[in-house]
Amino acid sequence: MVLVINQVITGLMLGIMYALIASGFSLLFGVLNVVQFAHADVCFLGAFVSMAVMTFLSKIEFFPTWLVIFFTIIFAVIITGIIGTIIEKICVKPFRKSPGLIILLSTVAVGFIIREGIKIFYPSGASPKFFPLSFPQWAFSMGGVTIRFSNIMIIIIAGIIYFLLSLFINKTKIGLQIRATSQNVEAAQVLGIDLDKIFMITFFLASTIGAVAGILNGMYYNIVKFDMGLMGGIIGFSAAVMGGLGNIYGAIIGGLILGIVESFTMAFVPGGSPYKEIFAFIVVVLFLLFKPSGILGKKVIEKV
Amino acid sequence: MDNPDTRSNYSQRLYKKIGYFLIIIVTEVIIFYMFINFLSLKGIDYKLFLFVLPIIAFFVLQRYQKIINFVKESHSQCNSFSIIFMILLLIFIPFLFKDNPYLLHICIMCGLYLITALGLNIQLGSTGMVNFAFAAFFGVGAYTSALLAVNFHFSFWLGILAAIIISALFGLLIGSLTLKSTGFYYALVTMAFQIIFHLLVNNLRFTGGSGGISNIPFPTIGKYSFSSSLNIFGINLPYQANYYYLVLAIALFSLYLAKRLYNSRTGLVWNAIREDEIAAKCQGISVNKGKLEASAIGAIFGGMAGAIYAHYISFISPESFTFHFSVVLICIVILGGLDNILGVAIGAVLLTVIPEKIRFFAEARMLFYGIIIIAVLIFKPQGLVPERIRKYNFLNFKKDSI
Amino acid sequence: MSAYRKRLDLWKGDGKLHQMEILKIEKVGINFGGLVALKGINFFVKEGEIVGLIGPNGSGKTTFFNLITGIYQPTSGNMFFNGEKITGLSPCEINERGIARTFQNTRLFWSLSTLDNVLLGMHRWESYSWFVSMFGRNYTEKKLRENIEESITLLNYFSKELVDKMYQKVKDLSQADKKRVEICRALASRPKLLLLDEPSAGMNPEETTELMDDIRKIKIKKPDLNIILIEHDMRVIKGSTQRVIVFNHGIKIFDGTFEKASNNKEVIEAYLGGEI
Amino acid sequence: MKSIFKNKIYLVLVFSLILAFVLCQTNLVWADAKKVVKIGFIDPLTGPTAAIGIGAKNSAELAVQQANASGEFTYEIQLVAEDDASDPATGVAAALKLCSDSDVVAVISHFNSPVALATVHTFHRFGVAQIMPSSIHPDVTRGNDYKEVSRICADNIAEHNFGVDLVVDKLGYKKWSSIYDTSSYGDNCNNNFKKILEERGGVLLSEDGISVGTKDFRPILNKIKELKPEAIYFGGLTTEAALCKRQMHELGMDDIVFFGVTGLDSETFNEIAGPTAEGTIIVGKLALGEDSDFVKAYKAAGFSEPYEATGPYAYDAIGIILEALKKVGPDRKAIVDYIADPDFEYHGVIGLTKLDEDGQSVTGGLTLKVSRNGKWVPWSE
Repeated sequence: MVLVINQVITGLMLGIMYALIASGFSLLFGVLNVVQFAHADVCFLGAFVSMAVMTFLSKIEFFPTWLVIFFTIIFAVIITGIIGTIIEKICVKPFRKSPGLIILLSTVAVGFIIREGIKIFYPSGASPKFFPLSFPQWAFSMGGVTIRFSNIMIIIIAGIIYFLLSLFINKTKIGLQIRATSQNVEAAQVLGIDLDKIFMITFFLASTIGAVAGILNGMYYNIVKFDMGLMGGIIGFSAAVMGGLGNIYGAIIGGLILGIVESFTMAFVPGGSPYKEIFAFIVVVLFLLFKPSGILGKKVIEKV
Repeated sequence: MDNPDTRSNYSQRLYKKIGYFLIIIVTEVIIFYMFINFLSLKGIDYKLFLFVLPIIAFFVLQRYQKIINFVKESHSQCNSFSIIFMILLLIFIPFLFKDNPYLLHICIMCGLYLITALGLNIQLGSTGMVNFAFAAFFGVGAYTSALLAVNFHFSFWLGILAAIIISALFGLLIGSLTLKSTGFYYALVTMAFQIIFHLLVNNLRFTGGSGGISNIPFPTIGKYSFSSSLNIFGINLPYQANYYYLVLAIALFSLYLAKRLYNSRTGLVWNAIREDEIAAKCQGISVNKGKLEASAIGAIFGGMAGAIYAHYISFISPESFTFHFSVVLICIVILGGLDNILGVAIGAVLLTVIPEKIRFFAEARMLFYGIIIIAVLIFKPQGLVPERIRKYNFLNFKKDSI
Repeated sequence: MSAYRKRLDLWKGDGKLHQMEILKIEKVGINFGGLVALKGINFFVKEGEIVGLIGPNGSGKTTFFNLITGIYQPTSGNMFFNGEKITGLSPCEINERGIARTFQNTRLFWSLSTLDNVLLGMHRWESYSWFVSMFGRNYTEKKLRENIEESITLLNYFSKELVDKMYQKVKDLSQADKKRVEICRALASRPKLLLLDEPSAGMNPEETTELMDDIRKIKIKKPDLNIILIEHDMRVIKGSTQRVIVFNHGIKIFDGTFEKASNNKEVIEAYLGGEI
Repeated sequence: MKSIFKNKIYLVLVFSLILAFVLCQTNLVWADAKKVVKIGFIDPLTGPTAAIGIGAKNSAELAVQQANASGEFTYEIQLVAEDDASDPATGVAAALKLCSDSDVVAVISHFNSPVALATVHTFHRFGVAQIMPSSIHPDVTRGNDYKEVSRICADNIAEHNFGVDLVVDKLGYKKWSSIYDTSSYGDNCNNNFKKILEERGGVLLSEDGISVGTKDFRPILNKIKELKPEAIYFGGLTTEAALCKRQMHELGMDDIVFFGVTGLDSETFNEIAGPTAEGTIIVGKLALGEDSDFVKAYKAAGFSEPYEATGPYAYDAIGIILEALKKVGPDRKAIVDYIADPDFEYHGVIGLTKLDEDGQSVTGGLTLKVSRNGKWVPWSE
């Protein structure tokens, strides 16, 4: 039993990482009706950006450490958001009118460019990078169940992010416009909503959430590598699909399910740990076969 | 055609025909010569002129449509001659490269990529299914024939047959699991399959794990082994020449089959599915059948190429069948031109040769592919050779029938 | 094949009744989620008829077509075509039984040529297999040649110009030509029942007149073809249909001749503000 | 037809073609001042293990630079570095490319065993001497009877024998759990370790394969914790091992000994694992002191990347070839014969290199190391 609870905790952490990535996918899909396959790469780019910023700030030796960490996170998140909007400008906007296939391919290609770009241009980017930030190592245990400070912090941070996100979407004017656009693009356009602006803001928003996900990932696992975005993207997208593409709460549920499936596979299936992704994907394929609209997604009636 | 009996007409046609032949010979020799020199290029040297000049000439000629049209006309009028002449030139390649097996190796890889890309083109180009699992199809073929050859001592020829069957079944499996998923969902499922395939062959015992399968036997015909050097007219060709001719034959046959499929109802149905599934259904087209066919036939091409690859390299490991390879194949099809067989051929040759030539820049190979995809999508979404309208003039139907 | 045989049997067995009613709809309804789109539609088409289907926007006309062609499945009721139950069949199977349609916002195979579009329409008569396509060159080409000749004949029904444009991408055709090609494609499957969904949408008055001529021409060439026509242009309805059905809010409110319809109080109310 | 010939542009085309032809046929040789002898080098310069490949390449380059500077050779020696991207097919292509170049007299190659397994046939076919400084799979040298192929580092079996001597026989840890990555390297490690451990009377409580790139070991470690082993064996590479060790600390498993072989031998391990690395025991490649000639020279040469564990081996591999060049001259066959000679011996950075009849080094320079204060320190009793 203790083992199960411990596994649930580790699965939950993994699940939150997936959920954060999946939320970006869902947000982008909801508003733009496109899948940004490079989204997970943007997330891990966030981690790399924060590493670069941190190196830069520590070199200046002007700020105290806690301020360096604070600035690092703020800058990294903003820079990643800007990179997200640049991607939108170059690789999504020109193809908005083309068939979905084109955007799909172009974003996959962007993913490649980001990944390989980090590998080539980041100093010795090919090897795994030790992430300089990490949570304090406090922990308390109750009858074998260990709960660490990092676990609690991750849950709190994820909660704050989702709270802020829902506040932004539900309470602000831009949030209202985003919701309108996700309901019906044409109608939104008729109502005088500046689509370009909305798309840009959405990309910025999704990328910033992604950056936080990337940084949390780095802090929790202590390592980032240029090609983590590949698997992260596929699993993140799977989680979004499972939850119902376009629904952020669905993305959370999907992410948590996949995280727990993976950690349980590693622990309880004999010799199963190399196959953990396979189990996750089997869950996804089953979902696509029997409930293509996902857990919380609405069934789309195709207009003929 | 209308008035064939006058003598002057006859001689005029003869001259015209000779003109066509000359043009065909000249253009094909130029292309061939460029290709050969590009292959043997070492770094940046004077031979680059050879590319710059004809390419400039080509762009200048663009302004003189008459010449272009005449060249096009001669190729379409004397279609079979132009194909036969090209084949003759291709047969000649091993003699040119007999001291340099590496270049021959590149040519073989061109052929294999071409066959594989033709298979992908059926799915991506004709049917509009963005398949990210094509490396897995390739891998299934390679693993099937390799495992049969190593464990059960199947001959290469039986192995390739088995590879075709198994990869077709694999294609059907993936096809039937993805029937309901379109667009992004299809892409996702195929990505998942690609990764599942890689994880499976990487971890299962019988596939040799990540160590792969080594010492895959060479194909033999009777007592003649493909690993011995080929002797034609007293000229000793390196052992790669055997594979070269094998791959050439199969690639040509694949091109022929792809062309037949394209020009038949099967190809039309695939296009209909790509354009509009609902309209296709309402015309009585079975979308599911079409998709399954595309999956299976595409997989056959991939599996066939994979089987040859396994026996040629004589070693396979999961590393050769990753997501990256799938993206390279997609890049080939997009660069060449979706649903255009000539385009795919050009794309395959270019994207095999160029990365070999920029090996010193090898670290950026995947970056290069990514940039190519984006650049092509932005600047030339149709690819190098755009998709063409099917013309059925060769069928000689009556146009005025009412 | 068995379906075809069954159909023949039906014809033999009790031909008279079914000869009268080629399409019969019984209490068909559909709702999307909570929204009732169509409710309790009863309806029939007799052999050789052209029926107009009118009604204000959102009254469920196109949904009705989607039901007949199997794109949506009805939540209640039954549909019979040629005496055979077609409820629950897939669009593809329904087309095989002889129903073809056009779409409100033209749905052609955009990047294919006119000829290819019509060739694809012919699909239900052509048995094809990938194996024959690959290896049976002579057979494929013979079949293709026959099909092309038939397509040209079809295109010629409309105009000679369409034949000249047969190697053009349909994307590049004029709006009227697109509609024509779509009708051609539907006709190519040699249907018993043709469903035309606003064929005059996006056409100017002259083109609309031409369209009416075209429909008449088709009717002359193929006398046993039945047509259901959704239209907003009352001239077309008046000029080419024998009977009019009126939908409003997903309910059938009228069934009769056009003259009667134009005097019916309920119909006028439904169209309040619109000319009739 | 006629109008075509009237066009000036046609003349331009013909002219350009003729020019191209002429240019191509004329032998425009920009003569080389000095004869060049090339030594091939193939390693992963890209991909997951690029760091190691680059370290080895730098070291090889250093050796070549020193040779050229020494003035002992009448010709210039060049290092031709090719990338195999850890991919066998790419490796074969690179090998073919080098073998086809008649100036290449010998090749140093391959960190990844799968690639090495794939290319040995090529080198054999062309009769080019291949010296492997770093691959580890026993079959590379022992699988075929190719005299062209030789390896100057210890193979996997030797490493495990060496390590198990200490941890099982001397320190007396009998209850083990094994975590290994499912690459061919990890798989081999696990198999060899298991075999040797059982020969010496140890028990393996659990075996867990993980894929390369795994970053969360907590599920497995949670499970292993329940089994209460005395020690954990890790068959894999640095990054995963370091993460595993780090997470062991988080789960309060500091009392369990962590043991690995040469795959872990990189300072990256200590960097990632941080203070938690303390006490890890590994069988390492030879440890060079900061004051050794090689390290000094490497630093002086100003390479930005560390030389990694394989650097000295690559340096020595080049050294062997240079030695052969001095003795028998730049001839492929003569070099092969020179290295395959049973009396062949070479004293280099890694100490004495002596090859058995398979071309496998019998010495190989192994050292036991333990992590102390964020550094690998040679084990002392």
